[in-house]
Formats: sequence, structure tokens, C-alpha cells
Amino acid sequence: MTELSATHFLLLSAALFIIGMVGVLTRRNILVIFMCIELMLNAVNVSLIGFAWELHQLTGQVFALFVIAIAAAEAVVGLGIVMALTRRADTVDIDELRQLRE
Amino acid sequence: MSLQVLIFSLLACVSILGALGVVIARNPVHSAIGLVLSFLNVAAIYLIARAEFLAVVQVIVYAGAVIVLVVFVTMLVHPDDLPEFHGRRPLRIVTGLVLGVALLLEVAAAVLTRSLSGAPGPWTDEAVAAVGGNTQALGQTLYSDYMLAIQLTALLLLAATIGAIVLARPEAVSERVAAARRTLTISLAHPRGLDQPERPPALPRPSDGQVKPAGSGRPIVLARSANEFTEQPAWGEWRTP
Amino acid sequence: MERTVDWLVVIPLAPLLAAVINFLFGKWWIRHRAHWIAVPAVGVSFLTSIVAAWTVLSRHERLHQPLYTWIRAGEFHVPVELVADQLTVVMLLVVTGVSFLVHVYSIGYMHHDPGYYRFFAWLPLFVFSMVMLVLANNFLVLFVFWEAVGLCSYLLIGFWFRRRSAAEAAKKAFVVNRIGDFGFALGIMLLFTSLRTLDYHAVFEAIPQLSSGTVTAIALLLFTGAIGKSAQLPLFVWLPDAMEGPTPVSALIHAATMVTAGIFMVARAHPIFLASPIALWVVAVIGALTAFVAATIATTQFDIKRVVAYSTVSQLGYMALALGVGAWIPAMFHLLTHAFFKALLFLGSGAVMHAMHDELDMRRMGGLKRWMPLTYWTFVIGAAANAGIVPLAGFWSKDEILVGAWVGGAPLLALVGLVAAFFTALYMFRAVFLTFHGQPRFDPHELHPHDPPATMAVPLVILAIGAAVTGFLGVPPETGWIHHALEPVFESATHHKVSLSLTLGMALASTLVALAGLWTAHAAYVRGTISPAAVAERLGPLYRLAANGWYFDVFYQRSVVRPLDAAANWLWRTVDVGIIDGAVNGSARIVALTAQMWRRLQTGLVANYALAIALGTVLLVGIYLAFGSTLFR
Amino acid sequence: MDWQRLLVSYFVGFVLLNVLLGLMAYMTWFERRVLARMQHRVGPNRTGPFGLLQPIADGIKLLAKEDIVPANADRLVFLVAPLLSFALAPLGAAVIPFGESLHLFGLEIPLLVADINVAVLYVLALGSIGVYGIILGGYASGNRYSLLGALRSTAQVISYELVLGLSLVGVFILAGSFSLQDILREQQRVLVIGPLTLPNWYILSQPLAFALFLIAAVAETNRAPFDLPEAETELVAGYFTEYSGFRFSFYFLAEYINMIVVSLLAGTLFVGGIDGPFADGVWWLALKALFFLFFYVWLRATLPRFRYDQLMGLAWKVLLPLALLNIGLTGLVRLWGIGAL
Repeated sequence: MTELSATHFLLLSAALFIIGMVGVLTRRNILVIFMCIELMLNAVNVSLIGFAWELHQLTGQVFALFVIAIAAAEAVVGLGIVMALTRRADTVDIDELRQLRE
Repeated sequence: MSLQVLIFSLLACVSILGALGVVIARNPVHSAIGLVLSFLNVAAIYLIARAEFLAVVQVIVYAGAVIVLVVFVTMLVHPDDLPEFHGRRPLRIVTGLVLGVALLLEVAAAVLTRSLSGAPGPWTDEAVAAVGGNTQALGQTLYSDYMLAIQLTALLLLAATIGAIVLARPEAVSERVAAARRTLTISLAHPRGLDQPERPPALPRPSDGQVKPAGSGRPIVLARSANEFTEQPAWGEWRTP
Repeated sequence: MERTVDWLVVIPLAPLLAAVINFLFGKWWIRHRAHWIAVPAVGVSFLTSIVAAWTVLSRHERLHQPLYTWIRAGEFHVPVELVADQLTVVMLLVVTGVSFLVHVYSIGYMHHDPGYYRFFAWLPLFVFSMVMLVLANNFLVLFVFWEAVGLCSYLLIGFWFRRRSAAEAAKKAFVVNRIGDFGFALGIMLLFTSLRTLDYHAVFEAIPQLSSGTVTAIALLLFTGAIGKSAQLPLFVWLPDAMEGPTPVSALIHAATMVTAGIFMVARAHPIFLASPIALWVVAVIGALTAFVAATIATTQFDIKRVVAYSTVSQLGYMALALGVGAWIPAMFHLLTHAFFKALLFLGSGAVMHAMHDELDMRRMGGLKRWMPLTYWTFVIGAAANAGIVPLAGFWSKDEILVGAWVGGAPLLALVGLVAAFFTALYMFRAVFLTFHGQPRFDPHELHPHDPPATMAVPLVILAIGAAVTGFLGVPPETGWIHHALEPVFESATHHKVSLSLTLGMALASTLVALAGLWTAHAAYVRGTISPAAVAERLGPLYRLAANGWYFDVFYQRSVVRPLDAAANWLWRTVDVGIIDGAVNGSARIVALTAQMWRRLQTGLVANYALAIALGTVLLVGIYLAFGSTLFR
Repeated sequence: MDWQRLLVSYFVGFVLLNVLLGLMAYMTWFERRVLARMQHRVGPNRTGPFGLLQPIADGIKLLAKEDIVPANADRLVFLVAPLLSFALAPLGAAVIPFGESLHLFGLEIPLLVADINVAVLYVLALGSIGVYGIILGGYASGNRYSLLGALRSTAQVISYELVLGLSLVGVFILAGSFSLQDILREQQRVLVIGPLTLPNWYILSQPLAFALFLIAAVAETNRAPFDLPEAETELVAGYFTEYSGFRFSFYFLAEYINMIVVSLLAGTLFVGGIDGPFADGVWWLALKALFFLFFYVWLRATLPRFRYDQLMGLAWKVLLPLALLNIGLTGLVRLWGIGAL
């Protein structure tokens, strides 16, 4: 553990990912859940970068770039849905949004 | 412990603290601040891993655009009273925590007992420096090996943009058209647009305007040409119901 | 002699560009200026055609321009190449010339139509397709543009598609043409499988190698296509209905150009037909019968456009008769003169309709001569040319066909032609007298008929001059200008010696017949010495036979359309709804029943779903660590 | 780790920061004087010669004022937000090259704080983080006007940042690098076209990009005529309505520092930075930056404020397409090898 290695990155990635996951599982505000999902995506990027650095590869960075682009797209659409939801149901509490049941 | 590990640990700790802040904070804006903090530290960690371009992109896109958007929407959704509903579901919190700890233990076990095995790639620090830096190296890889992926991503972003615009539009034109259809009957008065080959017997020619009440009180709109009501609407006004 | 040039492509390209531009920008931008694009384009095409014709006819050389290779698959090799020989340039002149006049006429005729730009997109598109059909150098390209003109015809018949009858007529034309085209396509395939080439020259050179049975089959199949396109006997039913389209379309497509594509194709492929006497005989008989049947039907119609349409069918029959008896040049000669006088008749009736506010029934016209002198005189010239009155165009060409039939070994068919000529004169002048003479049978206070505006009048006058003088291209008979011009194309065809006495005798006979028809019409509709009603009464079943178009439509309706309808209905109600839908719905019902049991899991709470995902992840990773990895071993 | 280098960088950064702070103070004086002359007034002229001590007096006044926190404010965020704005503002200057390296005491002292590969993107990233100062400040005030001002400002800054970034892509394509030093080096080349000898400044090859950059930069720094977030007539004072004392001055000063940094950046990116006739040097950059600063003031004195929808419409419907057009054209030119000139 004296030299920086991919293990450090992986541990950080795991920690961030699991914090994000716990957030998704426990929070009720759809916006916070949204942020937690971003956190999980970001955690994946950390591990990708760590591998890329350790293995002298650029593939990891390329994939991280795509993840960022997709996260941006997801954010745009997700927030659009949130806007439409609040306009229609006037709430951001996922426990009150039960249309998926029908 | 080398300086590198020290800096890394420092940044990682702050990053994890920020992430915890996201989950724990009762106010979504505070969550967002925690998230930005976490992201900025992760960007700094990217710098350690010699991914300068990604670090900057991380800041610009994640911190600068995505989270700003989230904060923006947070404020738009309920500008006055941001809802604070954390929990009131103790069972769910406990389950979530248990699952999280379990997964953390599993992953940590897997990571710590393993070492990375894999052939090192060609992009050593010297190789990266030879093409001019991380950005140039990344660019060369992106626009040669990942050309199709880049184009698909561009397409995805375009689709997302359109989707977001459609989702966020306040009122659809089609609803207005449908509302008009419920109250109006559109009839074609052009002789060549009719079913019968003969000319119709003296159609009412409203001289005082276009709308004339019919028998049941429903107004009839007389079209002056066959295309008047079938013309494509102008760009941007059309949306399929 | 053959010469490669690079300007031949202008002839099809100009109208194509016009069509594309009008189609793309017409609706929003060009709108009522559409003719400023279409008319000059067709004009350019016409001028280029004149240059091409002059070059070909004066220097006796063929022009050709290779464009590109369309298909290259093994030995199947289809180059797109434009070729202009004597036959082609005559057709080109007819097509582009009449098209140009009709385009000009349409400016006035379609003036207030909401689909103005659409009209001026499809009309040039038709010109393009027709020109390409004529310029093609192999059967496949010919077939492609054969279909393309069919498509344009469909689009333009159904131009006022909001009118049910127009939509139906377009559909009918399309379906009936498909039957003929099916045979045509089979013929081309047979040609390719037996000769491995579709190029005109190669095919014609290789024809003698084939057995007579194959050649007959090929020729008959090709002629099936001509039957459909040129409205010959069993398949002529679509052409009268095609009059639902705008009148300029009727004039251009359904009189002057597209319907003659079948005649042109047979003339083009004359080496194949020459190799098969049976096929020639079939062509001649069908042609003669068509000429006769259509002429009798035309005599009983009251819709002015239908009269002219049946007249077209009849004249196409004459052309087919000429082809069948080996009188190739007279057939093309008649095609040329017919294009002029029939386009003139259609445009004239269009002018009448224009004046009468879309009235088509001749029983509600009459006495129009007083208000529309120009239309009247041009119409009379067209009618007389059609009827074969000396010295107008129709007389010379029709006479030559009859002479050709007489010496070509089919005197009986020549007699049928003579009888049809009597009816031709009768119906033509019946139309003239009913429309323009006598007392008006409409309210002159409500309608104010008048001669059309200049854009419509000028084409009428030009066509009238053409209808009057084009006949002299074939004077003196058998050695006229047109004969010399087309000689090189048909040099393989056998030539009959025609004696002067026969020519004169036939001319005298046909003139007498035409005058008899004229006299009958005059007696019936002007002087009233013969009562048409009484004649119809006397003839009874025969009259009804003719008036109902020899019951062809009824026959098709009963024998083809209704059984097909019934079969489709049965397939729908029994097979589709009963069996297929039943199976699908049944399985869906089973799924629905099971789903009812599962739906309790569906709480609608996203949090629960997320929890399930997380649980699954934890379990999967745990299972992997425990059993898949070496962690605990 | 090269401790010596780190120390030198630190020292340069320290000097630069102090120079910037001083400049920023005198920028307020400069603006007031110039504005006054343009409006036929005199401007501050009482405190010291030509009113030169006015900024110092203002600073003392602001620091001495009471720091008020509204009752329903989000206290922590309210206190931190202006610091964020102020702290981020001068960081941009770290990557701007002020000249070749200097040799002092046997040491090689580079005249820039950090030469990083992605310098320009770094400045843009700082700009995007800077938004938080505004939006959090507006939100934390617990005041509707502040929130609205913050929302407007955020939307504006994000939109114009997009234009800003895209307008620079043309420069990146020509220079082949994000590094400001590389861009500067490219511009120091001499361009010979026939009888003409021109500097290879990007204002000549990228005039459209330069115009877009200038407009977007003005909007990015919330200056007139794009100073919507602080529109007094509509929003009282926008996101810093509730701020007073030195926290208010932080916002105020951050704006001026941003102006200076953007001017320096414009000078470096488009008009050759330290490159100039006679002798290259930091004075040329200073002169160019001064011109841009004057331009800012000039705009404020001349143009009325935009309406909000016009402002956003301008960004998305005019500037963004133009920027994309510029990128496409530049790319094509580069592809066809004309860019090798």
C-alpha cells in the first residue's frame, strides 16, 4: 500500500458507488436519487481511470468520456421528466408516484 | 507512504465525505453541494492519474452543467419550500444500509485479495508526451478506434436534447388543434375537392366572414381552398398526439 | 453510322430538374409560379429534340450517349445509355412538342387549382419518363420507364384525389396496366433467359437463333404489355375512366404520348414480331377489333371527353392493325398525326369545359359556335382530321393503314377498318354538332361561354395547324418525307408493292365512308331527318351493348373483382379474424391470466424495484465470490 | 517532486495574486472615471490626486460595515457562497503566460504559475464552477428576488459559457493545442502573404470567433448590456440583494477580477498576448488587456440592457449557430490544408 496503485482507485470507486447505492435505496426525493445515480456513474469512472492509469491504456479514459456524455444525456432527459412530473403530479416524492403499477 | 498516496488519500477522503453529504443532507441543495465537492475531488484524483482532459471535462460537464441543472430544477420545482422527506421508512433505511455494507465488504474482499493482472498498454507517460499530451493522445484514440462510438454518442445527445425539449414543453399544439376540432366542423367548399362530379347546389357563401352557424348551432368553417386546412403547419408547431 | 454526343442527356434532364425543383420547393415557395420552371424546361427539351432530330435525319446517323452502368451482376449487365435513331427522334418530336404545348395550355387551364405546383411537378416528371422510355437502348430501361410513365399517369389521373371517382379511376388504370405489365415483364425475362442480353441490337441480331415457339411466346408477351398500355381490346377499360384527370393530362398522356408507348414498343421490337407470323396476326386482329368496338362505343357516349377517349382507343386500334399487317411506317405515321389531332380534340374539349364550368355532358351544351368561334374551328379541324376528311392529317395516315392491311394479306381486316372509319366520322361529327350547333341546351343567362385566354388559345391554334398539315409529311403515299425518314429503321421489314389504282381506290372508298358518316351525323343532329332515339330503339340490344361499352366493365366486375373481393373477405373474416387472431388473442389471454397472479409483486414503488436490483447485485457478487473465484479456496 | 519548482511557482502565484488584487481595486476607479468622462461628469476626484485613493477608502468602508445575515437564510451556504465566487475568480490568471522565463539569482523563473496541457479548458471549468457562487448565494438568501436573479444568472452563464467554449474551438483547431503557451507560440510566428507581413494573431484568422468570444465574455461576467442578474429595476439587485459589507464586496470584486482575467485571456488568445512590435513583453499584454477593460466600460456607458428572453434567444439562436458555423468552416479550411499558412 505504499505506492499508489489501481487498488486505491478501486476502493474509492467501491466506496463512492455503495454510498450512491445506499442513497438510491433510502432517499425519497427524486432529485436526490438522481444525484445518487450520478454519484454511482462517477464511481464507475474512477475505477475506469484507475485501470487506465495502471495499465497505460487510454481505453479506460475513452470509456469514462462516454460515461460522462451519457450521464449528461441522462441528466437532461431525467430532469425533463422531473419537470413534467411536477407539472402533472406536483410532487417529487417517489413514494407518491405509483403509476408504474398500472 | 509516498506523497502521491498521501494526496490521493486526502482527496479520496474529502470525496467520500462529500458523497456521504449527498445521502445524509436533508436539503437537496446541500446534497448538491456535497456532490459538487465529491466531483471536484474526483477530478483532482484524475489529475493524479494523468487524465487531465477528463479532469477538466469532469468539472465542466458534471460539476458545471449536470449538477447546476439539478440545482436549477430543484429550485424550479418548489422554489419556496424544498421538501425534506428523508426516511420515515425505517425498514427501508435499515435494508439499504445492510445491503450497502454487504456489497462493500464483498467488493473490498475481492479487491484487496487480488492484484491487477493484464498486459500494460502502449500509452506510457513518454508515449503520451510524444504525441503532445493527454488531450492529443485521447483525441487520436477517440477519432480512430472509437469513431463509430463517438458518432453514436453524438446521436444520443441529439436525441436527448430533443427529448428534453419535448418533455419540458409547456403546452402541445396538438391539444389546441384538438380543442378547435371539438367545436368546429371543417368543410371543403372547393368544387374540385368534392365527391360528386357535379357542382354542389349553391353552397352558402358567407360574405361577412368565414364562420357561419349550421343547423345544430355547430359552426361550420368553410375552406376557401382544398389545402387550407390540410396544409402542413409551420415548423415547430407540429406534434403528433 | 453512330456518333457519341454529350448533349442528348439535356432532353430528359431538363424536365427532371423542373419536376424535382417544383416538387421540393413548390408547396411553400414557388406555388403559383411553378410554370415558370416547368414550361421553360420542357421548352429546352423540345429545342434539343429538334436539334437531335435534325442531326439524325439530315446526316442519317444514330446518336448515342452512355450515362452510367446501372446494374453489373455477373453477365447481367445493364448500362443506361441514350440512343437516338430515326424512330426515336420522331417520337421525341411528338412527345416534347405536344408536351410543350400542353404545358403552355395548362398555365391557363389549371390557373386556380390549389395543387398547381403539384401539377407542374408531375407533368415534367412524366415528360422525363416518357423521353427516357423513348431514348432507352435496352428492354430493362424501357421497362423501368414504362412503369414510370404508368406511375405518372396514376398520379395525374388521381390528381384531384379528394374526388372519389378520380381516386378510383387512378386505381383502376394502375391495376389494369399492371396486368399488361406482368406479361411484359415475363416477356423480358423470357428474352433474357433465352438470349442472355437485353440490349436492342444484340437481341435483334440474335433473334434468328431462337425457335419459332419461343419467339412467338416472347412477341405475344411483349404485346400483352402493349395491350395494357395502349388500351387494346380486352384491357382498354381504364382509358375512358382515366378522363377523371385534368384535361391537359388526358391530352398529353392519354391521347398523344403514353398510350402510344405500346405502339412504339412494338415498332421498336419489330424484328421480334417479324420473326413470328402468329404474333403479327394476333396483333392485327386485336387492333382491328379494338378499332371497331371502340368506335361503336364512342357513337353512343354523351360525355364529350369519353367520346374523345373512345376515339383514342379506336385510333390506337388502327395503329395496332397497321403493326400487325407489317405496315410499320404507316403505323408510326398515324401515331404522329394522331398525336396532333387528338391532343387538339382534348384541349378543345378542355376549353369547352372551361367555358361551361366543368360541364361534360353534351346534352347540356349546344350552340356554342356563337360564343366560341376559335374553339369551334380548331375543334372542327381536329374532328375532321380524326374522321379522315381530305386533306387533313388523319386521312393520309388512316388511308395508308387500310392500304397496308389490304396488300398485307388481310383484306377482311381492311374492311373492318373501313366500317370503323364510318363510325369514326359519325361520332366525331356527332360530338361537333351536339356541342357547337343547334340551340343552347343550358341557361345562357347563368353561363357565359367564351373563348379561352391566350395561353390556352395559342396551343389550340398551333395544334390545329399541325392537325391540318402533318398529313402532307406522308404525301405522296408510300414515298413521302416520313417514309424516307423512317426507312432505315425498318429496312428489314418486307415491302409490298402498292399499285396506284389501289391507293386511289382506297382513298376514294375511305373518303366516301367518312362523308357518309358525316352526312349521317348531320342528318341526325342538325337537320333531324333521322331520329337518334328511334335508331337506338330499333337497334335495341345492339345499342345497349355499345352504350355499356360492350359490357367489358360488367364482365370484369363479375368475373374478376367480385370473386377476388369474396376471397379476400373470406380470408379476412375466417382466416385472419378466426384463426390467426384467435391464436394470438388466446395466447395473450393465457399470459394475462398468469400476469394477474404476478401483478401483486408490482407495487409501483420505484424504491422497491431499486431494492430488488441491489439485492440481486449483492447476491450475485456473493455467489461469484463463494463459488466462482478462488477467494475461499 | 521538485520542491524548488513548486516554491518558484508559489512565489510567482503570490506576486500575481497581489498584482491582480491591486489592479482590481484600481479597476473600479478606472471605470468610474471613464464612465464619468463619457457622461460629462468629473468622477471621483476628492480622495487623493485624481481621486486615486478612492478605492482604498471604499474598501475600508465596506470592510467596516455590518455583516447582516437574513433570518430565513440558509446560514452556512449564505456565508460561504461569496467566498466561493471571490476565491475562484483570480485562479484563471494562473495559466496566462506573461512572458518568457526570467533569470534571477541563478534560478529560472517562468513568468506563469502553471503550464498545464488543458489551460483554456481549465479557465472554462473555473467559469462553470463560478456559477455556484451566484446560484447558492441567491438560493441561500431566502429571498424570492435573489432566487429569481440567481436562476436567471445561472441560465445566462451556462448558455453563454457554451458559446464561449465553442467560439474557442476554432482557435484550438488552428493551434492544435489547449495550452495557452502553445497558442501564444503559434501567434508569435510571422505570416507572410505576398508583400504583406502580418503577425499570426488569431483575430485575423478567426474574426468571427473573436466577436463571439467578446460577446460571450461580457455576458459571462454579467456585465452591461447583459447584466440581467443584477437588474435593479426588475430584481432589486438580483442574487446579492441580501448581502452587505465585505460579503457584498466579495461579489463585487469577483466581478472585476473576472473582467481582468477575461481581458487577459482575450489578449492572449486572439491578439497575440505578449507579442507586439519593437519588443515583446508583458507591457503589450497589459496594453491589450487595458483596451478590453476600456471596452467593457465603454459598452456599459453606451448600451441599454437586454430583455431576458432576447438575451437567451441571442445565445441559442444566433451566437450558438454562428459558433458551430465557425467550427465547421475552420475544420474544412484545416482539412484542405489552407490552415498551414
